[in-house]
Amino acid sequence: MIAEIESHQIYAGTAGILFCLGLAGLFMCGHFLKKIIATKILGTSVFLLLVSLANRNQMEFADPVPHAMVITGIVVAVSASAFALALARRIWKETGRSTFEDNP
Amino acid sequence: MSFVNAFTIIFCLAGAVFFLAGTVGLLRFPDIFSRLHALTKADNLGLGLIVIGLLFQVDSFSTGLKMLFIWSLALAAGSNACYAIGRYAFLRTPREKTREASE
Amino acid sequence: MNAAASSALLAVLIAAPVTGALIAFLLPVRLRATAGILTAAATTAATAATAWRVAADGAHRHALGGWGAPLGIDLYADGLSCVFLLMTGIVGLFVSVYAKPFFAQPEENKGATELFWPLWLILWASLNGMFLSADLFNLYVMLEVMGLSAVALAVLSGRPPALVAGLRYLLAAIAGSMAYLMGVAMIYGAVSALDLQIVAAGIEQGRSFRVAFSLILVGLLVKTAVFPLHFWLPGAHSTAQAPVSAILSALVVKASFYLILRLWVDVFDGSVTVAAGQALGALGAAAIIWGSYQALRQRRLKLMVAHSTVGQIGYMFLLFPLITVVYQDVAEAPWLAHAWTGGVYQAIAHGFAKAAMFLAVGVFAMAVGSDDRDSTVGLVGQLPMTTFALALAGVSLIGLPPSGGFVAKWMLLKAAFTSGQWWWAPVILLGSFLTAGYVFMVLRQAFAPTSHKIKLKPVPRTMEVTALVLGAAAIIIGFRAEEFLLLLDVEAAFQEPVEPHRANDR
Amino acid sequence: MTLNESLPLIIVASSLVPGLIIFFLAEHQATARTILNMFGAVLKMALILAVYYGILRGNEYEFRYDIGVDLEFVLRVDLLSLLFAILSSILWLVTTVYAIGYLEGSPFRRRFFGFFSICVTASTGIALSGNIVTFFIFYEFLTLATYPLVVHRGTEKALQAGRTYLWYTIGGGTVLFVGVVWLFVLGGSMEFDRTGVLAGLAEDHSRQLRILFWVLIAGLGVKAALVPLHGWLPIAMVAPAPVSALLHAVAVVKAGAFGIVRLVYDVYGIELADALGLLTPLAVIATVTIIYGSMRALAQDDLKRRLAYSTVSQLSYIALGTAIVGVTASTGALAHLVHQGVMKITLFFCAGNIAETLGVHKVSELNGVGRRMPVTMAAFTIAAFGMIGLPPVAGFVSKWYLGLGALEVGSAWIVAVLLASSALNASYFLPIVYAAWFREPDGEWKTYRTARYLETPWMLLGPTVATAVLSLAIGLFAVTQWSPLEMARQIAEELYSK
Amino acid sequence: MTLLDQVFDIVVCLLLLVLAWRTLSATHLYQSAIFFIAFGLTMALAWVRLAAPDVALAEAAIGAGLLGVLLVDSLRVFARPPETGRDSEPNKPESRDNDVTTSRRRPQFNSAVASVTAGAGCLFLAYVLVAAIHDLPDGGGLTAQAAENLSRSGVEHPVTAVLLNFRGFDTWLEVGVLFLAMLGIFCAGGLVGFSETENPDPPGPLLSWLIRGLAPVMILTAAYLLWLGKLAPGGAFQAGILLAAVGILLRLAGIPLMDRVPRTVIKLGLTFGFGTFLVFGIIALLADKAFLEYPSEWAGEVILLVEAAAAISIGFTAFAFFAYLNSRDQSTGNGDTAGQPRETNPSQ
Repeated sequence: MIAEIESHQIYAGTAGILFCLGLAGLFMCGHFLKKIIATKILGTSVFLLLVSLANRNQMEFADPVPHAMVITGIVVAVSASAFALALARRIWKETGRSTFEDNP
Repeated sequence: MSFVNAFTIIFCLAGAVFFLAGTVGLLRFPDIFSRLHALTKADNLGLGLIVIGLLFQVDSFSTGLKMLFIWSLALAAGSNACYAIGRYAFLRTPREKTREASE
Repeated sequence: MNAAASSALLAVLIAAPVTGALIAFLLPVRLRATAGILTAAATTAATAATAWRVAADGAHRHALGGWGAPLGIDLYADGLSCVFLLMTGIVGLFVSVYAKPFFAQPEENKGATELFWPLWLILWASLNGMFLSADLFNLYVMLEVMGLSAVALAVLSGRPPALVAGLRYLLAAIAGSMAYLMGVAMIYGAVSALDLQIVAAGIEQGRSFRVAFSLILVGLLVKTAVFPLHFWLPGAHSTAQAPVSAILSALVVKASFYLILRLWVDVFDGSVTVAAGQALGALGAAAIIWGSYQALRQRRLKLMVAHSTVGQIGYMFLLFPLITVVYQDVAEAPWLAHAWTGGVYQAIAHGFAKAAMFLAVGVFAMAVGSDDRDSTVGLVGQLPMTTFALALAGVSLIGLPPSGGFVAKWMLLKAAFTSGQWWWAPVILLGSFLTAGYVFMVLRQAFAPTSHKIKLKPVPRTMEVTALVLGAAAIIIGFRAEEFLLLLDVEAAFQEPVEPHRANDR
Repeated sequence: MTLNESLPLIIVASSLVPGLIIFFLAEHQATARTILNMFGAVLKMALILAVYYGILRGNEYEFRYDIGVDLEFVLRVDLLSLLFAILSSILWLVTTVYAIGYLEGSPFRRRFFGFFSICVTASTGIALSGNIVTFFIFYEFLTLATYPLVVHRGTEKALQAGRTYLWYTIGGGTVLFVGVVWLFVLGGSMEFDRTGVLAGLAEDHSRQLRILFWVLIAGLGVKAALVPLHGWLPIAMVAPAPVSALLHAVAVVKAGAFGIVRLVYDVYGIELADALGLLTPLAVIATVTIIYGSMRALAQDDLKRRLAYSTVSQLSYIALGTAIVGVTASTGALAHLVHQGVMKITLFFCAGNIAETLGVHKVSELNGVGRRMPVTMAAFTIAAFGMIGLPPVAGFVSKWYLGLGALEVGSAWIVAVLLASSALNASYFLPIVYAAWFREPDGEWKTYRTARYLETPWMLLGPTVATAVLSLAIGLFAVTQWSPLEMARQIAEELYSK
Repeated sequence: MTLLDQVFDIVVCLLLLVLAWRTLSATHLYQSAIFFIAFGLTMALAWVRLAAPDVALAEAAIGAGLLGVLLVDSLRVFARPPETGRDSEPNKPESRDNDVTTSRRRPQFNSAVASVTAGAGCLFLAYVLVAAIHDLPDGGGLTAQAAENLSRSGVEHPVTAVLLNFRGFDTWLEVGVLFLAMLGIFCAGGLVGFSETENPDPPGPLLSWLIRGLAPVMILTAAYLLWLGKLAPGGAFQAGILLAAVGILLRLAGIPLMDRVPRTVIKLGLTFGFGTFLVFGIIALLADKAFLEYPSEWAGEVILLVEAAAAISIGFTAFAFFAYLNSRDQSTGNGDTAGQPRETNPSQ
């Protein structure tokens, strides 16, 4: 039974679940840091899907385009998270707020 | 089953046992210092055994060198991390607790 | 100019602002403004040249890096993108002219405002990239560049409310792009191509394609701040400084609208259903009502104008239900031309009007010190030009003739009637009625003469003039829509039928 | 662009350009402002007369400009547009003189005169507009231009009046917007000189055309002050006298009435309107407005509010006239368009004079004012007689023709309405006249504005006398070739011959 | 697909899901940071299983490494409450954006109902998504086109060819995003500048000895990775982050590095990679070629040059991320740093 599930299908499925987990985390968690982590998980899930769909048919080498896209995506996602982190730290230092709700 | 494969399996199994010991130590030991102790010692040795075990499977000499180089890096990093955490924990714990721990 | 040179223009549109940004970043602070304005002028000139070439001999395509479509990335400019490029050019140039004296004022110069020019020029480059790029993943990177630079600009002043609103905007932007990228990943997995035309050819009917497209759509809706997903816009646009909020409201929001329009018509026209069109229209209608109603209730001018943006975006989305109908060929649905031009014209007119309004409110806030609604009493005496600019922008937003807004609303209404979807007409009218409410509320304050003459801080004249020119632009495009329509028709996407697959049951 | 093509544009621009220049003049440059205004007014009148002469000799004046997909900005001169254009240009000249005198030394005159000339541009534009789109553009433009004038004084009451004025006019404008678009969808760009278009659609769209007619009437009714939509007119009286004189007696209100005339005669065509049975309900609404306006005028103690309500009722004569099928009735209605304008502006000038010189606003305080200001009260009396419909003054002529037209078509109840309204006019005008001439003044008059020999500065008295003489002259020389009645008859004949 | 592979894959996937869940639901911030780093490393493992070594390198270096360091460093900030002395208590009227819609928040309906509905929503979305992914038709990928153009791209390794030649425009923008993020951090940080590290206790002798010994080795490895990019997984990004790691370790060992670097060098360092790409692009345009089109005969050399520039710039920017955030924050009050003496203002 297990034999015929391809490895890429496992990872693609995990990517889907991770995406929803990240989305839920983004809306449910209050703290800024957690929201930033949630966005990074969201990103990672998308890249996981990209690469897992790519290696469905192995020719002499895996499809390089998704790999390039994912590397670019990771760097972009990390830069955005770093910027969000800087903002969150500054908000904490200025106003002591660590969530979007008004009561800190 | 050629001699080389058997040799690799034995060493890898030994390595795995040491890793297991390290993890059990991590779970069972009472305070931070003993856990650090268990982890760094056991895991480094376990890694060494696995690396030696795999040396025979390797196809080119340079890959072998690289694996040894990785092992030495892991050793340096592991011990340093253990030292840093230990020092941090030591500076934080109040005076009498350390005396009581050292008796 | 031969074909190669004119197609190179497309790359210049992105390279020029970035070069300007880097030079501005490396220059000492006092030279940055002049460098910035020069780059702005150059970019606008390049935009005009591109529009001229496209109008003259059809769409242009520029293969980046010399590689073809499937592997490399293409820049593609047709009528629709040229129209949005022109708007970005014109509004961008005048906002740059406005920004130079604005940031020279001491109290506006707090925080990291000397980074305004590099950030603004990179944002401009990413806007041009959004309108030109014909590659799904490249559009994602452009979206991120645009989002990051927009948030950086929004938090320029460093004030806590701006920081909090900026973070909320950033997280929303990231979430939106990730949803978009998820959709793109699924599309690439299925069609293994990223170029819009190849993807359009490879799309077939199927549930997974529809899921992919709805993910892309939701992602972009978050970035366009349509009604339920607009929570981040009012805070970000109102706490930003005047030229920045003008850029955000007039240009940044339009880029993701343009992308939705491009994908809806060019790429996913096969898997788009009439119900989806009506749903988008309903979202637009809700946005109109909610945004305009909220704008009426705000105490602070900038918040009011920001909420008005949420409202006006709703108008643009009325375009989708009108063009997504089951029909065979263009002749059978004559109203397509109207709907199409109306929606795009609304975006352009709103761009000019909203930029003028934010710049005018910026002048008020700088002169009076606070942008509270009651503090602008009797300003027409001392700041006639700015009040006039606000009035012109207001007229265009409401859609009174002879403004651009009027032509847009006229065409949307006409399309609504001829296509039999009459239920959009009351929404359009209620929207312009509410808009009239808050525009005249501000004007009434400005016109009400007060006994005491409040001492105003002197405001540099160029700021008032730029606001007035943008306001006048919103009115002038109401007079001459002919050329605009000719430009829009180049490779107009609505020529070939947008027929969602008939059997809606699948 | 031949001369014939550009003339209508120059006529509209002749008041727009001075207006815009005035905005950029400084507040203290009063003389420059006056010269500009005068030059603009004289130029406009001269041009209109030249065009009138040209029309009589039969050449065409049309300016066409393409805005968008099917939006066309068309200015065309025909006899009907000339009638309204002449009226607004003459009265603009007179009112400018009056306003210069009236606002002597008051603040914000630059803003006043700027928006004043833009309003006149809008009303001229409405007169000369060639199709429904241009008409709508100028119609909305008029709303924008009049708002600053209504709130000119800046008092809380003025602002309040401004807000109500806005809600009514913007509301009306939006409803008209729907109607215009709907009309556009049905009949394409409704050029005013080709009226048969809608007739073709009558068979299958009759229900739609009926609804559309009432939507358009609702849109136009706000400005034409038909009963349920007239609320803004009395409140807007808080504006300075020249504003209420020109705008609320001539420009804004007439725009609405002119709109209804265009709608019935040129857009729908009188036969189609009659066939669809739209005319009788229109007549009923007009009658209700006439009676209601007069009743309310009776109860008003404030002179300007009484005049406002009388405007509400007098205006509906025009609507009533258009609702009666027949050359004489149409002539009566079109003539009343001019007559009512001239007479009403005289009354508002008189009210302005009294308020400005004696500071008297209430009707009850008017006892014996005739002795103090004989010339103004003489003008008031002439205009009042005209309103009531006594023979020598213009009002009588139009009411006479309306009555005749009603009899021709056999609806006697309209004659009864005319008689009743004349009686009501008498009941609210004659007491003023009587009190002014035959009552003793109760106490000394406080004078605010004096002039060496005249009762008030010549700038105020001159225009009042001029318009009074004009309304008398129109009444006396109605039969001659140059009178508005003659023009009205030519338009009516042309209408029914089409 | 042997049984063992599948079991391993399933274990890795389950581990990923559990780690993600624990990161988000951890009560204490410190726990979620550590779980996040663990999640990053497991992710790297997953990339290896999916035969994507480049991505594994990038994920481990940038995803788990750089972001992990920034996260742990941020914990230090969030652990300490902001000095109340500052005049920025949250309810100052000016600082509260009195936007009528957000200030009157809906009363927090009890979290149980919220989490249940959200959970149900997510489950449904997960089901729809997984089902949609499951029956995605197989597109076959662009491997064929990449293979036939590889010879003309000047490098042997396909991923580097795509990254730097076929889709060079994306990579240029990506280096731009890094530069942009740095500008953003300057904006958020209030533009004070780089100063010595804020670490409370001085580093021990062992740590500084190790780092001094390791630094040259790491720089060498970075260069090796950069060179390797032509023929095997490696390249600009991984090498760049390694350089950044050297900087971060030195800074942790008490050598702040940044405040001795003059401001113009900092600005040049930040724009070097982004600028070089641009310069080559413009040269191509002037030579009547497409933007970022390398001359085919010596495309390899140009790519290496551009990649080296990008690596240095990425390393510098990533290190600047950490150095700027880690530097003692002299900005007082709410962002009115204009009053601050701007001795080392990075972007003057």
